[in-house]
Amino acid sequence: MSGILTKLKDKLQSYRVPGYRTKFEYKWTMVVDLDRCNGCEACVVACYAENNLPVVGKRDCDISRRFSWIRIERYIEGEYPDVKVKFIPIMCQHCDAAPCELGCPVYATYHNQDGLNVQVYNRCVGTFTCATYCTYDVRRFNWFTYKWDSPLEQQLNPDVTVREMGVMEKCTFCIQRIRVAKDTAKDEGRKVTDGDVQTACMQSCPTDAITFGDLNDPNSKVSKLAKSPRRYRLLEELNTDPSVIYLKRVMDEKKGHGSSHG
Amino acid sequence: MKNLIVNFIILVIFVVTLGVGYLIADQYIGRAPEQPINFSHKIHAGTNEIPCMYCHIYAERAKVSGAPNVQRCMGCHKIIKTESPEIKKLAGYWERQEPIPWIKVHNLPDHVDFTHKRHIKAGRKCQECHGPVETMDRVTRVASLKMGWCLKCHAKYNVKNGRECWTCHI
Amino acid sequence: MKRRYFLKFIGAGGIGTGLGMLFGQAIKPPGAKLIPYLIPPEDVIPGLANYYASLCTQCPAGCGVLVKIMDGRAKKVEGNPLHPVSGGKLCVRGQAGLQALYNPDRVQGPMRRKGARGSTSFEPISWEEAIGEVTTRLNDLSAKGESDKLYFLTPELGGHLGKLADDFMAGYGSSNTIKYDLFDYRNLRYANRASMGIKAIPHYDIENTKYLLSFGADFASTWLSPVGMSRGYGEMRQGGHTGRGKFVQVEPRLSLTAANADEWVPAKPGTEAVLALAIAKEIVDSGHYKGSDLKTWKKLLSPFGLSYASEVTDVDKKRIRHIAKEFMSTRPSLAVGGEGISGYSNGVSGLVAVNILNHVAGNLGIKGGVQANSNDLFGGNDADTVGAGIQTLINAAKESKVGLLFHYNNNPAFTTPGSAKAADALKNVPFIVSFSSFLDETTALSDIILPSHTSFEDWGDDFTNPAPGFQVATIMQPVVSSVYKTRSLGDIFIGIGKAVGGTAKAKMPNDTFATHLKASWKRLYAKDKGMSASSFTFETFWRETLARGGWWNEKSAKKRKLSVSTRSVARHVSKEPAKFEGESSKYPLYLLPYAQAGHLDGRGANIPWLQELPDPITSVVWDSWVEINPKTAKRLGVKMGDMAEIESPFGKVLSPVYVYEGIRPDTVAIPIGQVHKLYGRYAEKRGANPLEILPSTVDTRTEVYALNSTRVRIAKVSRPGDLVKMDVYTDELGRGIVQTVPTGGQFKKSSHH
Amino acid sequence: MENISYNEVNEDVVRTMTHTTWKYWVALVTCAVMATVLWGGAWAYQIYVGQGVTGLNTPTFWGIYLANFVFWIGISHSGTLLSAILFITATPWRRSIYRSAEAITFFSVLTAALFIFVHMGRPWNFYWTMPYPTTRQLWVNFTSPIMFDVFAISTYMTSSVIFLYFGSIPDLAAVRDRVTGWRKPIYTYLALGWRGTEAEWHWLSKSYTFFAVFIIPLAVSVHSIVSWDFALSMVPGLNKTIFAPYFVVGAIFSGTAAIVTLMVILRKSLKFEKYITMMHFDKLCLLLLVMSLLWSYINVVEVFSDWYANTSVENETLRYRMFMPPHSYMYWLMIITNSIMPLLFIFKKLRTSIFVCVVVSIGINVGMWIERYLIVATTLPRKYLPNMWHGYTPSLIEISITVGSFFFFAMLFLIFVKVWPSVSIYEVKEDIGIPMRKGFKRH
Repeated sequence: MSGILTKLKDKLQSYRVPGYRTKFEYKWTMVVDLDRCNGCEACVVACYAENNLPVVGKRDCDISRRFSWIRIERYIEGEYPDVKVKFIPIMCQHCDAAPCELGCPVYATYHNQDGLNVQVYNRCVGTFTCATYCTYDVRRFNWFTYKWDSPLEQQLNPDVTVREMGVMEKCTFCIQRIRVAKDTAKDEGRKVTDGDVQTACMQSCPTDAITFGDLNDPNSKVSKLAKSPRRYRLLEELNTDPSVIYLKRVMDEKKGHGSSHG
Repeated sequence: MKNLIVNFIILVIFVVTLGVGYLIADQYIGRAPEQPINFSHKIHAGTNEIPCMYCHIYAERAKVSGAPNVQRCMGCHKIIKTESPEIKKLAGYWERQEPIPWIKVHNLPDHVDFTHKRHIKAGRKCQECHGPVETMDRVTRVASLKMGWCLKCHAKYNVKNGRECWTCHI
Repeated sequence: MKRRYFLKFIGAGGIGTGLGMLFGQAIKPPGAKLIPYLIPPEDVIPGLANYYASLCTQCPAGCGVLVKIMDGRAKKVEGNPLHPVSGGKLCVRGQAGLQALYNPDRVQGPMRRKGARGSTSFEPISWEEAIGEVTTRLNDLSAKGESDKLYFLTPELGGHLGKLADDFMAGYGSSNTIKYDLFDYRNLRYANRASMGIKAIPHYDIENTKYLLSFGADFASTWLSPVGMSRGYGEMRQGGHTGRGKFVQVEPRLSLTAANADEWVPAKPGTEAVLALAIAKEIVDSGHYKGSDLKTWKKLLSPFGLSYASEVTDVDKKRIRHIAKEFMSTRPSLAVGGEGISGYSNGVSGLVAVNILNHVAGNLGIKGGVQANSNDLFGGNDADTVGAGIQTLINAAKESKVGLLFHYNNNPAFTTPGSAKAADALKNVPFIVSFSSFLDETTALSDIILPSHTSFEDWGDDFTNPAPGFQVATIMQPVVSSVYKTRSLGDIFIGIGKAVGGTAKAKMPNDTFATHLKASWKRLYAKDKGMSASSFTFETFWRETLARGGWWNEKSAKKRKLSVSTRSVARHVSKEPAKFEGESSKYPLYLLPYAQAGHLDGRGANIPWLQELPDPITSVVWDSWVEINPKTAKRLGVKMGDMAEIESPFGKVLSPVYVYEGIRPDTVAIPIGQVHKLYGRYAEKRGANPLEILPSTVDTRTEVYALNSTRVRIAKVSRPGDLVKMDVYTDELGRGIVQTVPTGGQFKKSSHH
Repeated sequence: MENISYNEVNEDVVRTMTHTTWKYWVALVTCAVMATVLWGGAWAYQIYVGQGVTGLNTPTFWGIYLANFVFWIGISHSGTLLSAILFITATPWRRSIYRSAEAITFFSVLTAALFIFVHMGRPWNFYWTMPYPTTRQLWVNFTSPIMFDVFAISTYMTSSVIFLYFGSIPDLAAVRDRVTGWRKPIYTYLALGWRGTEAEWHWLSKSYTFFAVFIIPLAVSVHSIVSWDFALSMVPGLNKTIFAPYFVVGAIFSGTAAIVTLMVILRKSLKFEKYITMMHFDKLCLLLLVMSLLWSYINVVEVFSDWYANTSVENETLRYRMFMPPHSYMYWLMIITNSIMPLLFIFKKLRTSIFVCVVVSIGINVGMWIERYLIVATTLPRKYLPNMWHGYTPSLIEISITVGSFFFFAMLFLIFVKVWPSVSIYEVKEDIGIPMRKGFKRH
C-alpha cells in the first residue's frame, strides 16, 4: 500500500515543477532605486515595444484596461505649496510565494527554476483567479483580440507571443531576453553572467533606476544593491516574498519643509 | 422514436466531426500540399546525397532552418538539368527576381517557441521529426507536431527542463 | 448498442471528418507560406536580431540609438550604449519613433493637391512628376528674377543635410531658410551668446553638481536633452560617492522635474528672473564673489533687494537667502534656466539672469557647472547662430513676398500662437511644397507633397547640440527599406537641384545623399586629426563609425574659461517682471502652456503609444487638460473632470479640468500637443490647444514666441467632461508603498560600505 | 392531511403532469425565449467578442458572474441539504416539499456551474480543469480553490441528482402506471422496473439514507469551498476566516427563502393547498428566522473584526461598502431585508401569512444576492495599491445574462413540474396514515 502511495506521490510530484520553492539555479531579481527614478515613463514605452502590448484606446483606458505591464504609480501628498509627488514603478514582483500561483487551476502561472513567475499564455483558460489574488494588480487580461492598424504590426517582436483573447498576461522580466542570454551562454559553455540580461525597462531607464540580475551571484550588481540600507520590498507584510527590491527614496517628508525656509 | 434518436445522434456526430475535420484540415499527419515547384527531396537528398544543411543553412544557427535561397538553387541549376520544365519554373522565378512561395508543411502556432538550433546542437537528426525526407518525392508530414509528440521525445532523451512550459512557451 | 447503429455512427463520423477536411482545405488559405531569400544577406540570420546604430530625430537633442532589426523590420529602438549623450538609454518619444515609421497615417507617396487648400484632397503622382513640377515652379520664379522669394521652412537640420539644404538654397539664390521649432532654444543660444559669448549650447553638468537650481527647466521630460540630463540626474542623486546632490526647482507649476526636486519654489509667473538676480545679489553681497568687477556687479544688481524680490516673486525673504546661501556654499553648484524662464515676454533676460547667477557663484567652466562646448566638426564655427525666425516668414507671406515655400517637418499652422495666424498667412503663398511625411495642418495647405523618409529609412548625421563637453557627431543610417514610396530629403534636394540646373546643380556634386554624406565625411576625416588617427583608411573609419553610431572623442574636450561681464548683460537686465496680456481684473489667472512629455510640441500626438502613455504627473491619457489649484477650482466651482472654458483676450478653448495641488492658485497650465485638426487617426479631435489663445508676442531679439504671456479667465461649462486619467487615487493612505528616508540619514547609514 | 385518500394523491400529482393549461405554455415559452435571448444570445456575443463586453476591469476581475455563481450555489443549499437534514432528523413536514426543493438544488447548481463557464475567458478550454491523463502530460493545480470548486460542485451535482432520482423511483413507477401514450416508455425506463417489492423498498430506504448522510457534509463543504475561492486570496475584505460558515449560513438562508417563494407559487399554480399547508410555511419561516439571526451575527463579527483590525486596507473596504454610494445603498438595503425584516417571523401570525412570507422571502433573496454582489464588487476595486483602484459597474451584457439566468432557472423548474412528480407521492401517503411497508414506523 505504502509503495503505491509513494509511487502516486512521485507521479504527482513529477507533474509539479521540480525545485519549486527550493534553491533556484538563477534568482532573477530587479532592484528599483526610487531615488533615481524621476517618473519619466521611458520604461513603460520600452515595455510596450518589447512585449507587443496592445494600445486599447480611450474608452478602455477609462475603465482601467490599459495594458502596460510596468506602470509608474504616483502618490501626491500635501497641499500647495508643500506638495510632494512620489513615483514608484510597479511591475510583476515575481513573488517567491506568489498568490497568483496558488489560484491558477491549470498551472498556467507557476514558478520556474530561475525564480520567475511564468505565465503560459496558451494554457490559460481565463478564470481571472490569478489577477484577483494578485496583491500588486500587475496582471492584464486580453479582453478582446487586439488589432494593430497596419503597418504597425510590422513592429511586433517575433520573440514574444501575440496573445489572443481571453488570456491573462503580465510582466515576464523579459523572459525572451533571458532565453537568448542563456542560449548564448550555453553555446559558449558558461553560466549567464551579470550584464548578459537586460530587461527592456532597465535598458531604457535614463536615470539607471532599474537594475536587473542574478541574486544568486554574489558579485552581481543587484546583489550589491540588495544589501543597501535603503532596501525594502513592496507590501512586504503580506509575505509574498517578491523578487523586486526597492530602494527607498531620499526625501524629507516632514510637513512644512518648503515653507520653513520661506 | 428510436430511429429519431439514432438519427439525431448521427447528425450530432456528423456535425462534430465535420468541425474537427475542418480544424485539422492543414495539420494532419500525411499532409503533403502541392508546392509551386515540384521539388523532389528524393533526388536531392536521396539520390544525390546532398546534406540537409547545405540548403537549409540556418538550421544550426537559428530558430528556423530556412528554405534554401533562390541563389543557392540557381547555383547548381544554371548548368544542371536546365531544360526540365520544373527547373524552367525555377529559372523563371530567378529571372523575375521573385522568391518562391513554398507552402509550409510543418507549421507551428505562434505560441510555440521552437528552435532548430538547440535540437541540431543536441545531435538530433533532421529525420527524427521530418521523417525520411530523402525518400519523399513530395514532402509529407510524418509527425503530429503536437505537444504530446514533443514531450515524448523530450522524455526519451531526458532533456533538461524538457517538460517545463517556459522551455517552449514564452 | 446494435451493430447497425455502431456502423452508422462510425460512418457519419468518417464522412463528417472527411468532408470537414475537404471543406477546410478548400476554403482555408493553403497554409502559411515559406518565403526564402532570393540572395541571402550576409549578416542576417532569420529570427536573430541585428542592431544598427543610428540617430533619433524625435526631438532636437540628437541621441544615438540602436535599432533592433529582425527579418528586415525595425522592432525596437534602444539607446546606443556607446553614445556619450544617450548612453544606452532612451526617452519615451525616442522609443516611440518606431510608430512614426510604421504609422498607418503616413503620406504614402508624392501627392498633388486636388481640392481647395486645406481640404486634404490629394491625388497620388509619381516622383518624376512631382520633382518636375517643383522644378517648373522654381524655374518660373528664377526666370522672373525672384529667386529670393523661395523660402525654406524647416526645423534645425543637423549635420550635412542642413548643409546640403543651405547649399541648395544658396545655389538657387535664396537666403531665406527659416528655422523654426516651437522649442528650439533660440532664446538660450541668444542669451548665452550675449552673456558668455558662446554660440553653441553649453554642457550643463548635472551629473557632477552637488546643488542644482533649476528655473523652470523640465529636463526630466522635454527640456534640451532629456535623456542625457536624466542620466546626469540619476548620477547626481545616487551615483556619487561624496553625497547626494540637492535639487531645487523654481517654477509656478510642479512639473515632472519639480516633482523630483528636494524643494519646489513656486515663484510668481514671470518673476523668476528677478528671483535669480536677487539670489545673485545675495551672493555678491555676501562676499562670495571675488571678481575684480565686484563693484559693477553690485551696482547692476542693486535694484534686486530682498524685499523687492520677495514682494514681486511671492517667495519668502528667508527662503531666498537660504537658497542663496546653499547655492554658493555647496560646491559645485549649477543653475539652469529652461522653458519656464525663457518662455516669457523677456525670455532672454531671464536666461541672462541665470547666467549671471552661475557667474557670481563661480559655476562657469567648472566640473559640475556650465561647460562650454568646443568647436564643432565643421571647423571653426560654433554650431549655430540665431537667424530669421518664423515671424519673418509670416510677415513676408502676409505681404506676398513669398513666391514659393518649401516646408519640412514642422507644423507652424499648429505650433504658432493662434493670433499669429500662420495658417492664414501661408494661404497667401502661391505654391507650397511640403517634404513632410505626415499630413498635418501645415502640410494640408501645401500644393504638392514630396514625402521624405523618417529617420529609420534615411541617411544623415547630426552634430549633437548640446554636446557633453566635446563634439559628438551621430550618424543616421537607413535600417529598414522604406515602408512607403518616400524619399530621402537629401535625395529630393539633389534631385531638384540637378533638375533646376545652374548653380544649384553645381552645388550638388553627388548623385545621392548617401554618397554625398560619405564624401563629406571623407573630407572631415582628412581634416580632423583625431579621426585620421583613429583608423588607417577612411573606409575602415567609415565602417567603424557606422558600427559605432558616430564619431566622438572624449579627449577633444577642452576646458574653456567662461565668464559673464556686466557690460554685456547690462542691457538685458530689467527690474520689471515679464509682461502678461490681459487686464488682471478681467483675466485673473496666468496661463502656462507647457510641453508635454509624450507630445513635445504636438509631433508625438499621432503615435498611439504616446497617446496611451499617462502623463507623468497627471496620468491623463488621450487628452489634454487644464491644471487648476484646488483653491481656485473651489472658487470657480469646478471639479476634477469638469469641462471649463479658458478665455484669454485672444480667444477661448474648452478643456477638462485637472485639479492639481502643484500649481499656484493664480496660475493655470495646459499641455501643448493635442487637438490636431489633421495629423492622423490617433491625433485628431482630442483635447485643447493652448496655443490657440496665445498672443503673438515675440521676444524681438530672437523672434521666439513667448508662451507664458497671457492671462486667462476660466468658467465652468455645463458640457460633461471626458477626462480619462489612470490614477484615480493618489493618496498613499499610510500603506508604505513609496518608502522614504530623510535626506540627512542616507549617507550616514551607508557610509561604511 | 388525514382527509386525503391514496387515490387522490396519485390523481393530484399525476394531474399536474398530464393536464396542461395554456398559462403553463405561455410561462414556459416566455421563460425559454427569455433565457435563450438574454442568456444565450448575450453569452454568444460575449464569446465572440471577448470578455471585454463586460464591465470587468483591471483590479475588478471578478464581477456579477461570480456573484451569480455564489448566489445560485447558495440557493442550491435549500433543497438537498434541507431535505437530507430533515430526513435524518425524521421531521414529518418535509415530505410534501422536499421533492421540489431537491429539484431547486439541481437546477440552481446547474445554473451556477454554467456561470463558471460564462465567467471564463476561454470557456472552450474548460476541460483543461479536469485531471485527466493526456499526452501533453499536463496536470491541474490541486492547491487552487478553483480546482476545489470543480470537484466539489461536480460531486455535489452528481449526488444531488442521484438523491433526487432515488427518492423519486417509486413515484416514477406510480406515474408509469397511470400515464399513456408517449410518456409511457419514458417513465417505464425511468422507473427502472420498480415493482414495490419488500426487497426493493428495503434497498431504496438503505441507499436513500446513505445519500442523506453523505450529502450533508458534502453540501456544507461545497459552500465552504466556494467561500475559499475568496478567502484564500489576500484581498482585503475577502481573506476572512469566517467566510466558510458565513457562506454556508447565507446559503441555507437564501435557499430556504427560495423554497418559501417557490412553494407559494407551486401551491397556487398546481393547487397543492392540501399538501403544502400553512404548517409548512410556519416551520420554514422559523428556520428563516434562525438563519437570519445567525447571518446577522456573522455579519456583525465580520464588520467588527475589520473595524477592530483598524488597518488602512480593512477600513477602506468597510468604508467603500458601507458608506460610499452606490454600494452603501445596497449594503443597507441588504441589512434591512436580511437582518430586520425576518424578525417579523417572531410572530406566529406573520409566519402563517402567505403575503408576509412571500414578501420577506423574496426580500431575503434580493438581500442575499446583494450580499454576494457586494463581496466581489466592494473588495476587488479596493486592493492594496490605491493607484490601481477602480470601481466596477456591470455592463448590459452582464445584467442580461444575470436576468437570463433567472429565466433559465424558471424554465428548468417549469419543465420539471411537468415531467417529474413534484410532490412525493409515496411519502405523502405515509403521512396519510397506513404504513406502506412492513416495519415502517410513522413519525
